[in-house]
Amino acid sequence: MTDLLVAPEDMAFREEIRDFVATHLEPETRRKVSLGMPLQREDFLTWQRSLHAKGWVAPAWPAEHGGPGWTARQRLIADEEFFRLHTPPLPGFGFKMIGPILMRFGTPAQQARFLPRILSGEDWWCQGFSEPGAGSDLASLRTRAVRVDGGWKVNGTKTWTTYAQYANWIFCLVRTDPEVKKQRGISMMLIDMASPGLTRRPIRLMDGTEEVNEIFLEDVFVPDDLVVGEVNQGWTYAKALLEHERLGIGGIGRSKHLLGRLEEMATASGRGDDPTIRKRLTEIGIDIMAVESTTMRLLAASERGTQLGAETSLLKIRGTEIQQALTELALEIAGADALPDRESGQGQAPFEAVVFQFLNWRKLSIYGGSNEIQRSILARQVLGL
Amino acid sequence: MTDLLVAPEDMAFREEIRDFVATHLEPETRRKVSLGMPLQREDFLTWQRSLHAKGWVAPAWPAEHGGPGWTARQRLIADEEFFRLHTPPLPGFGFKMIGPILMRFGTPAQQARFLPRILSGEDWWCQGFSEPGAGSDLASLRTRAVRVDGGWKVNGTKTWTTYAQYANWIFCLVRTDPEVKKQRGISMMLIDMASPGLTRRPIRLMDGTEEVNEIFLEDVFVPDDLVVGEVNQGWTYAKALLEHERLGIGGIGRSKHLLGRLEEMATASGRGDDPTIRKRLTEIGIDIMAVESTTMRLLAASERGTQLGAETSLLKIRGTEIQQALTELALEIAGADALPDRESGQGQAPFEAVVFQFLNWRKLSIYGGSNEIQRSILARQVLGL
Amino acid sequence: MIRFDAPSEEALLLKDTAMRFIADNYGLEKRAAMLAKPADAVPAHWTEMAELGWLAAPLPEACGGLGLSPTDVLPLLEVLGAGLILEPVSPAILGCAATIAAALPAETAADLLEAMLAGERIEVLATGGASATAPAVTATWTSGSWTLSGKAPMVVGGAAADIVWAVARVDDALGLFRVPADAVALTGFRLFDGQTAATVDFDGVSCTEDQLFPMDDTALVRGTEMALLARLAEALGLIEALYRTTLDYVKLREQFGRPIGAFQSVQHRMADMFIHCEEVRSMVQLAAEAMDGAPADLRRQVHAATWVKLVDNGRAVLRDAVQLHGGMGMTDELIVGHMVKRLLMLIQSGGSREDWLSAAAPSLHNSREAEALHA
Amino acid sequence: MIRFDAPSEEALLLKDTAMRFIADNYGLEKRAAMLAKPADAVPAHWTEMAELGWLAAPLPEACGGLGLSPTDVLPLLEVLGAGLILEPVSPAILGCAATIAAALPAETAADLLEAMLAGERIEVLATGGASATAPAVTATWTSGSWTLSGKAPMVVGGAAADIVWAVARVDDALGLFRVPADAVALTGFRLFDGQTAATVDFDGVSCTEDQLFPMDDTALVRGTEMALLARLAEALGLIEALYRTTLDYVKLREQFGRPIGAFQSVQHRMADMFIHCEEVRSMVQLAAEAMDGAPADLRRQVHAATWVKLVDNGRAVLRDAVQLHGGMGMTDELIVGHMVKRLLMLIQSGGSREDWLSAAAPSLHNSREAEALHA
Repeated sequence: MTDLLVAPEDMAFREEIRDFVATHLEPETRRKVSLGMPLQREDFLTWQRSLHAKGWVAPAWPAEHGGPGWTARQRLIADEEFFRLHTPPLPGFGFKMIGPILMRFGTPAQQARFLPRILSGEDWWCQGFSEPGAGSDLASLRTRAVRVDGGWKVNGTKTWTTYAQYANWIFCLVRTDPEVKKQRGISMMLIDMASPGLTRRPIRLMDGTEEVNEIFLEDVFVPDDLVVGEVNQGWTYAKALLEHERLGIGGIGRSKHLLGRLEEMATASGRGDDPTIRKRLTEIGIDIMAVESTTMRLLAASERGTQLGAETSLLKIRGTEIQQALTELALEIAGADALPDRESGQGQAPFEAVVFQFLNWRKLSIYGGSNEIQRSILARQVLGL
Repeated sequence: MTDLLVAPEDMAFREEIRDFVATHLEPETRRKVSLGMPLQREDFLTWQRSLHAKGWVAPAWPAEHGGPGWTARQRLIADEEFFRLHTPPLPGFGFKMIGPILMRFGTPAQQARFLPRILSGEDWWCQGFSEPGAGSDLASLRTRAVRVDGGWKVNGTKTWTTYAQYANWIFCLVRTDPEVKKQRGISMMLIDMASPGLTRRPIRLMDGTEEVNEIFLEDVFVPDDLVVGEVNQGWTYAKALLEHERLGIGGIGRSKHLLGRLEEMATASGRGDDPTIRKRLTEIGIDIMAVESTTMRLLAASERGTQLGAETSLLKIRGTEIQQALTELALEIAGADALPDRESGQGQAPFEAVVFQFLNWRKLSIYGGSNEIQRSILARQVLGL
Repeated sequence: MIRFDAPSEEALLLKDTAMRFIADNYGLEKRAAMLAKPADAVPAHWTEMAELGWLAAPLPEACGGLGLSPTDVLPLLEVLGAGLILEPVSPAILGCAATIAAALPAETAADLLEAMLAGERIEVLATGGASATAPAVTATWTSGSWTLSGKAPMVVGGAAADIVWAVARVDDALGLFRVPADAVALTGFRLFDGQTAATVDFDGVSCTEDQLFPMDDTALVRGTEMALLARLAEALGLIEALYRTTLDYVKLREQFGRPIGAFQSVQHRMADMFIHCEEVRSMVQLAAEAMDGAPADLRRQVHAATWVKLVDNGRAVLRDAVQLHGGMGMTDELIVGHMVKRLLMLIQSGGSREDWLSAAAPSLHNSREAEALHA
Repeated sequence: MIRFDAPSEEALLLKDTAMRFIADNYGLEKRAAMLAKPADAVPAHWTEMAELGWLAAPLPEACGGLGLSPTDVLPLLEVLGAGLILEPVSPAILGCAATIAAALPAETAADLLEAMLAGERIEVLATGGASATAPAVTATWTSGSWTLSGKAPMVVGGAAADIVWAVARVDDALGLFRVPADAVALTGFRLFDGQTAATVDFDGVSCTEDQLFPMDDTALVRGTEMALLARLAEALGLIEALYRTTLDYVKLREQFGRPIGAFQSVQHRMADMFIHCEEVRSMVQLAAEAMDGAPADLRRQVHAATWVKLVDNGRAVLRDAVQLHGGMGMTDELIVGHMVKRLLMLIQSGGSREDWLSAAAPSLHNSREAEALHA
């Protein structure tokens, strides 16, 4: 399948990626990723530094800001190979979110100060959008900033802040004008995690990890030069961001990686030839093929100049459904071998992380706009309902 | 399973039903029913007269009106046996709908005039509720009756009128007070199908049958003594009707009958041992067991005096989902053997009626309150949402 | 290499012409009149379809065709599928003519196909056995002529055929016999969607040496795959038409005081219907591009995977199209019911989903490759 | 005969007591403190649970139990499951003690179980092999004593056991060895839901003649079925608790200016969750009543069918419970995540759904009977 979709010139590109990964990825990191185990800060940063040295760390960035100058097709290929070869999935808050926003809306000074440090890993960014009681409904957020001399004083609580424990910067949406309607009067601010008044509480998830956090802001001072673009326009910037780089949203590499792991798992459990398991693996393989060919079809249309809109939501919906179906099939394959707690020392590879991944990946249909919201977006923006 | 749920005394009852069917049901009628083929008026009436002679034609009617005096449990058993033994499913418009309404809300004269003729088959009733543009949303109906000397003059159109071509009477909901809010100002009237001004147009369905009709009412005169109960209270009577006899709504007998037929079909197609087919048959068998045990559990609660409410909607939802899943599995078993048109003479039993039944049974999730409406009813009335 | 290129100008032109033709000639009433005729009546518009170039479109230029690529034939076939035509374009052209074009030298094929491409004849292919390489018909050589035996119980589009081409076992090889319809026992009938088919009984039919043409597996595979692609394209057209028709309906139809498309559960189901369409479109395009761009085994896998998607998504779309139309969706009076039957017919014609699933199975996801790298 | 009778007064009393006990002792904080202890720590409330009669409830009166029927034990077990208790009531009582009660003469069983029913000891059963009748442990007689060999890798509830009963192969028969925990190599650990388990290594353990008790298939089947019923009941309790918790949540949680339970797609999903619960309740009650009312093969079928329903509906309920709670459903801070893990653990403990489906297969629907009548 993959080969079907790749031109000879792309095949050479694919080989280059593979060679690089083979020589640069630490075996222990690869093992953790291949089992779906949690990663530490250094696991990410070591890999990031290798990519940075090669000039590959920010595939979608223009060359002027330090990107590799890849085409959309090459980005998809790289994305797939990185997943398939079990490289750490670098969190996108710097590369895919605040970086592109600063390129488009930031001042030259902000760009010069922050962009290089995103690439090098000196800065780790986290995202302060969600609040308790305002998950997918961002417009109802309640964190407030009031004008003070030379800047703003911010009060409020942010939640679901992924990897805030590793971050030294956070970009936040805050309400700067309480008088206007919900989506207006919101600004985007860049906040140093070391600011006085900023504290963090880890949120323990049911899978045992502490990936996400609550961030409390009490009279946190934000100088004027750390407001992005214009005051009260933050919602516009956030929306532009959400439309960025949507073609990779189907997570084809992630799905293929897990499908391959399930094959190994079926063999290890002695059920490699079980017709029911084989049938489900094939069905999910076909589902992946449908998302992959849809991605390539939309990519081709985009290369011909068609402006892609909300139809890419379908890639998010189907991609995450496939990934969750895979974690559920893993449960079926592992059966009672999945029972020991991940930290009990009694679990056996490749089954030890099956429950962890099933629980952890429930998030896929919740975050980034829940799948229900994606369906509503499709209905409204594409179907005109 | 069945035996698990039946006490010894019920077993004797079951035997009695079986013996009766064995001696009274015409073989040709049984063949048509077992293949899911359409039935003619006489097919129904012949069977009805046999049941009537035995006193079994209206299982749910009290003895004073000519019912057999069966318990709710016996009614379920009889229902299951009748389906399983391929007896014609007598349309319920007389027995289950207008009959019970007249017992509860009709005048003694109406009862004396109509009830015996429902039992004997002299009268065949059809139902005039739905209208073009008002299917599940009955409250928005537009057929109007205006006061004239000695009665009412009715104008409007009714649709989805099942077996109107066989009927000599129709009970209609009509608007008698256009000034009040939607559900109010509606009356229930009994209308002779031979009335001047009443015409019928058959609606051809995509399965090739003409089961349903449109009924046009142009200045049709309805005398006062053919209004049910009080004027403007028709909606109340219709609602009472919809709650009547809900425990049989899961159609367990119908599902078991079709499941058995699919087993035969799988054998006939040489796929009797195909693990995928066997697996689906077992899964649907389990689903039927769940609906059957839920029916029996609710029945037991009802026998202990618990008032059943809207929770019986779950029997309708799951029962029809099961029946539709069965018709879909039949398509999978029949494959290309299902291609010839039912009337082409080229189809082979048991595959000739597979497509017909798949198409015809799409109605199960549409009529009697669509499954979407049933879910909304559950959410509102049982879950309090 | 699969590029998902846009259709050519020529393909879009054919498509536009087809849409106008369908609008003019295939209203439900006109179609009902055609359906009222016997199954073996000559179909109404065969000659016009030839004049419009539809019959020649998918065939190589050397055989008298227009030489459109499989990808470029898709738009036309989608319109013809959604248009519910009763003429046997797919079986006669993509099934029969494409097989002949693949099996015979171009000049011979051109001669033999000329009358059909001119709209003067209908010719169909009887394969009919348990598998393509185990045909239902057998030929034996006795005293200077071939005698055929065997029966093809389901030759789609064959009710009004003038010529039936039989794929036959000739000793240990395959052969193609060109048999006039009046030489066989042919019984025409309708399928449940209104299209015609025939049972063809070859028992005792005698053929001369020059009615036999050489045939090999490759040609048979090509013809089979083109016929499959035609059904996939028709089904895609129907799925999209059902989606659009249903979308229009939920915007117009009011219940409880507002369009049913304003209800969230309807919106989410329509979103799923949209997704089902898009997936089938991607897969069918992939299957078409694979025809000239992929090795045989990969092509077979992609085709099987596409068929499985068609079965799953197609069934879901037709279920929801009926359900969201409510009672109206059950009638013969709206187009939706007719489209549902045609789509269902196409799905059923493929036989067991399980067999397609098995054919789609091997190493779809390059896991062995990944393992090799992993090690 | 299955009657779906209401639970007895006694059963309801036990249930009410249990609900109060859970409310007082099993808040998330208290439970977190229990979880912070080592897996082999003595569980917090074992003695109280004995005093409350929970340990004695399902056992025959002749063995020192309260003699509740399987149906009457359901309400208690549902509460304990939904209450997320960490004490091994199900494995020690329904798994181990019920097996002993079925295998041994009542008086012997009463003597042996007395300490456990008083809350002074925890005793568990190690079956552990590929099937119940092919146990993992084998005993051989050498110079006046039995020597055991074999390993039970997953003895649920066994981390703090005082006695491990081993189902062992003794020559060609089964036997039951009563082995003090300090005589074996026992490693306690936690399952992913926080409950404890142990691996027990019997290799080289020496037993005297009076540690061996007779055992037959019937007793083992009874014990296995009681243990299965316990897991079904706990799972039912959890499914209903997840449904209720989620229902409460969607009524309270506001998004886009109104409770999310006001959105139609949420309403329809909640209706499905309700249906899933009701189906599991019916099936589990059926499975319980079948314990004393059905022949062995029908009982086995009903139990297998019930387990399949539990897997399908349980997975659907836990998926939707998390999804409808949104991000909050992912955390360790609401009860929902803990209930999801416990339910998932119960489902996983049954192994492959396919095996249960096969066990549920034969003639569920009396089709042969119908055919016979039909003929």
